[in-house]
Amino acid sequence: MAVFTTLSQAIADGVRDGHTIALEGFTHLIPFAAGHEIIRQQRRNLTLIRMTPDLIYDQLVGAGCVSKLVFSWGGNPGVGSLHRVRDAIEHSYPRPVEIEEHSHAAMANAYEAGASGLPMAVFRGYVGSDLKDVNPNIKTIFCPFTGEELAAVPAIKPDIGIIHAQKADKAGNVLLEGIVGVQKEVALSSRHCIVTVEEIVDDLGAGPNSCVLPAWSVDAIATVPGGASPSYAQGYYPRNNSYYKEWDGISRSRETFNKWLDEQVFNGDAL
Amino acid sequence: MAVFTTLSQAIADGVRDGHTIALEGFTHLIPFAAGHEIIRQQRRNLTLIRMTPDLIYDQLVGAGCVSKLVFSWGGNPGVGSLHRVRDAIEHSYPRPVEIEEHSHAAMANAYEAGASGLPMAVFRGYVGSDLKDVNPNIKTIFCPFTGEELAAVPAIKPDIGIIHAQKADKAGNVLLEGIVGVQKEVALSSRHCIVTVEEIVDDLGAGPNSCVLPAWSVDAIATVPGGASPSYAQGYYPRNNSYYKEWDGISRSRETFNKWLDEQVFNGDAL
Amino acid sequence: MSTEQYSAAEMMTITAARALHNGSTCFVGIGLPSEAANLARLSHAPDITLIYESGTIETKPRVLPLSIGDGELCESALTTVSVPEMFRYWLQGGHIDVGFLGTAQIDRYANLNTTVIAANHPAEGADGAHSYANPKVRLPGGGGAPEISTNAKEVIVTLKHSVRTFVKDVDFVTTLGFGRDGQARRGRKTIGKGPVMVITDLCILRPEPETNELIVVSLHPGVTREQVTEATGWDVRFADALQTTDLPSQREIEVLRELKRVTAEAHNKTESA
Amino acid sequence: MSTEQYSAAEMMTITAARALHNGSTCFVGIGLPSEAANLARLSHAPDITLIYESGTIETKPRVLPLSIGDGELCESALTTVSVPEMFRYWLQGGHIDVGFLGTAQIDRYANLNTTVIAANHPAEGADGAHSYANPKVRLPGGGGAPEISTNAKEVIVTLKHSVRTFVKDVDFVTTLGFGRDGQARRGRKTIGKGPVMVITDLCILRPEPETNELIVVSLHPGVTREQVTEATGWDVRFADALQTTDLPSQREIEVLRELKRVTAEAHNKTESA
Repeated sequence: MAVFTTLSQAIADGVRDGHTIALEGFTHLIPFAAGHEIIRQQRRNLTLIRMTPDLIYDQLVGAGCVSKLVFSWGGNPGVGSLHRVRDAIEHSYPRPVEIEEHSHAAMANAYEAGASGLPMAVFRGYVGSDLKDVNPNIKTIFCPFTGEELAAVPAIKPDIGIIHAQKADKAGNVLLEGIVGVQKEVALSSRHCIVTVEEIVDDLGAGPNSCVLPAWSVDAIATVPGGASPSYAQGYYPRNNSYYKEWDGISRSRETFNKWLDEQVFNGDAL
Repeated sequence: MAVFTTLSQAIADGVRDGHTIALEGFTHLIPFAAGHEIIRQQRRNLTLIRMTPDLIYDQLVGAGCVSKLVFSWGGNPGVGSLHRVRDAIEHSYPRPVEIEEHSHAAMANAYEAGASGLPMAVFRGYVGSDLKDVNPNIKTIFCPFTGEELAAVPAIKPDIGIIHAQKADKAGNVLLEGIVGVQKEVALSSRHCIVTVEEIVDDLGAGPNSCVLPAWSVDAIATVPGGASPSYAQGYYPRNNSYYKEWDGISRSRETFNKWLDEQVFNGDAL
Repeated sequence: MSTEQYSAAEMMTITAARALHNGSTCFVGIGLPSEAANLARLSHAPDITLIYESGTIETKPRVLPLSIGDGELCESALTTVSVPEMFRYWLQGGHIDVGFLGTAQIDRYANLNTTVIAANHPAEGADGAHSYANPKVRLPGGGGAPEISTNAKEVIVTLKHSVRTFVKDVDFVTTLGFGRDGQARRGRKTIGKGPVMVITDLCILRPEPETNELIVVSLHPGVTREQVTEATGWDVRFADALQTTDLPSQREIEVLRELKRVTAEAHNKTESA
Repeated sequence: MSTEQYSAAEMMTITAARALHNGSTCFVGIGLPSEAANLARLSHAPDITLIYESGTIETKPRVLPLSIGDGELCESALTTVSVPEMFRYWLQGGHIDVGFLGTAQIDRYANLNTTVIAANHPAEGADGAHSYANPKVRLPGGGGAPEISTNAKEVIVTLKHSVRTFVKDVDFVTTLGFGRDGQARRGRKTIGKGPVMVITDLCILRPEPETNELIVVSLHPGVTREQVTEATGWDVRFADALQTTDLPSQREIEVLRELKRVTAEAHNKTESA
């Protein structure tokens, strides 16, 4: 059952060193503020799961919180590389990071399977792809009716799922609108789910088939206006595309990144 | 791509003797008018798939259109038996009807797998149930990661899917709201999809994550106001609960049913 | 309140309602469970979450639904999801505390039969396939029950007590209780606890630890052991600490009758939502 | 229009756009495919359905998205579904006519590599696992491409032509074209046709019937065979009936430049949707 709390308290209560954590949001509603709070609380040896690691995981990896990354597309969308992730993978700076690499379809299906309480996802995937040869978590099963060869991957069931949503009502029911990504699946498959929201409202104003998470399906709710910036929250603020471009410069060298970390996250204005 | 047509034309163009057809609608939005039109066009040897056969399949079976029924709960909800279905199964009147019996979870998963283009659905089901012993289409598979035994059923991929929706816009995009059941899955898994709607509108007025079927995902649209009666169309008319109760009397004997068929469907006011 | 002031059916519904805890999530079967679940919501458990297989989550109907998917269920719900999502994410995904089921037949190991009454069921050596091939009465089928019973954390069953409904071995195991030998859930970590309570118009039964055989743990006021024994198709046993079920309260009776009154009024209109 | 009046990049985008048919459903990759797909929609194919992996269906963005999930994609879409639904129902379900992909590397059998450039790739006997263990350049990874390529009915690829991008054997098969031997799709009835066209800034290539080796079928105006040969990492062949690609029309150039202008304007604002 959802408890209203602060972001700092929610992370302190929920996230432990060594946890497997999914911070999701497919371009939209990326929980940046929660990521920064994890950095501030200096959690270590996290396994981070995310389809598109994006800036938020570049930051967490660069800050040394991460020992393993599970992902399907690692880049700064429309801009270039994730320099901190590459530095960790290629030069073990600031720590070595192990990777487990999938396709989007595999991860989307694995989240779906996690939400469905299944041990694995079955889909028509990885046909002819070498990814099968480098990821032991991709297996083959055969349809007992047609004999067709299909791919299987383990369901994703994070210790902690963290998402950002537009709003919650006072009972703790949460509404997501727009590009909803895999967030419902993260909320339902995680052992413990933390939600940051733009605001608390009296009435969600949701249509009958909207993407609503009942209060009893999430664990902690913290109001963090702007908590998805520099990504966006539809109906609240747009994507800060310029920041995504600037990040390329900030993240390119260890020095500029560490300066950013110190000035913005530990001692500065970053949410 | 959706073509606007009449119900009579849509059935004449789409439905052939021997077809496998799913007319879905989970209590809500049951396409009764389309069922009546199939009866009027005297289609034969149909395999009918539906989670809850309900009055609509009692009528089709009683009219002699059906040779096989795939279902998971066969009754008149809150009232009693489907007398025409029982008469066909127990006494082959008016024709023998073969049955394939599942659970709701199996059929919901099988529709989902059909929409997903998979040959089978995998789920945690039928544990300890004798249904496994009487339905050869229930098989067992094992998770390659955990070893867990899971159930598998073939995906549902009907020749024809028929659903009723609240509205379509002039481009042929269809909106369903409220209890949406398995209708999106039926539309996407069927080789040919017929949709009856309450009305055609300029603007669907749909929220960003509403249940919308794009025009290119359905094949024929016919405007049939009241086409879901005696079930209901949320926002248009309520369920005619009294009719469900009266049906018990109409359907109980062959004579009263055949009279209804003659007077209401072939020569009467039934849509 | 004395036993003359309420019916056995009302006693059953009220007792079943009491079994549901405030704050829990309950997957509700139609008929008796639906009546009891809504009574619970309108009396001691205002924050119970009722979920129907039609996809309606946290629904608060004003009148009892006739079907599993009446408009009232959706209109009064927090949100409504597709039926595949309901079965995959919400039930199989592990979010249901209690599955609340009715049944046509139940046996001593709480297995449920809603598929077929056999024409010539052998006294011993129950065989579902035999019954299926030799039907006397065709029942509606499994519906949601087979997976509600295994994917909900626990299950409560409610039905009227009679030798026709309480049989030693069900003719067909539509829905797993504890299996033909009472041990079918043992060691299966991915399924729920199964039936924890059976509530009838005569008594409350619970599975005995270890054997999982249903034993009577509480008699409703005014009901005798003999009545229960006569209405049960096996040599039913009674708990050492046999209780008497609490009488219905004035408020419970009032809320239930008002619910049934508005329901009857709504459903007897020519057209009703 | 003469060849001086447009750039090679514009020629590529316009040619790629022309490959998309009005009325088709197109699953759009970010970058070059997105630019070309939107140009198609704004020029000859107003009724093309553009679908992005973020879940946006039938989207009509006014400016080109920087990411796969810009707000503009959702706001201008017919509807937006979850990412699992997008991959399961819409892509794997068989509703995509054309998957439109970019890539970092492509080989003669149209296999795509967006995973890793090997530090010391053996000349023959390509082995993805070897490359993966010996990276020179780490690329972003597969994203949607591996399943777009097999679950869409057919695939169109667009990328700039160079010896770095057009290699005999990709270092890693992230996404199946026709496999290491050109025959990997043979007899597989449940997957799509695969790449039917590759459009570069120099030419158009198509898989040769039977062998599935990419051959040049059309040279862009002003481009020579030698230029293509020099920019291709294998001994590329030319179709007998080699064509010259149609020049861009005035309107195509105008629409493309206007699209890029409003896009640049939007993305250079400090904050943009």
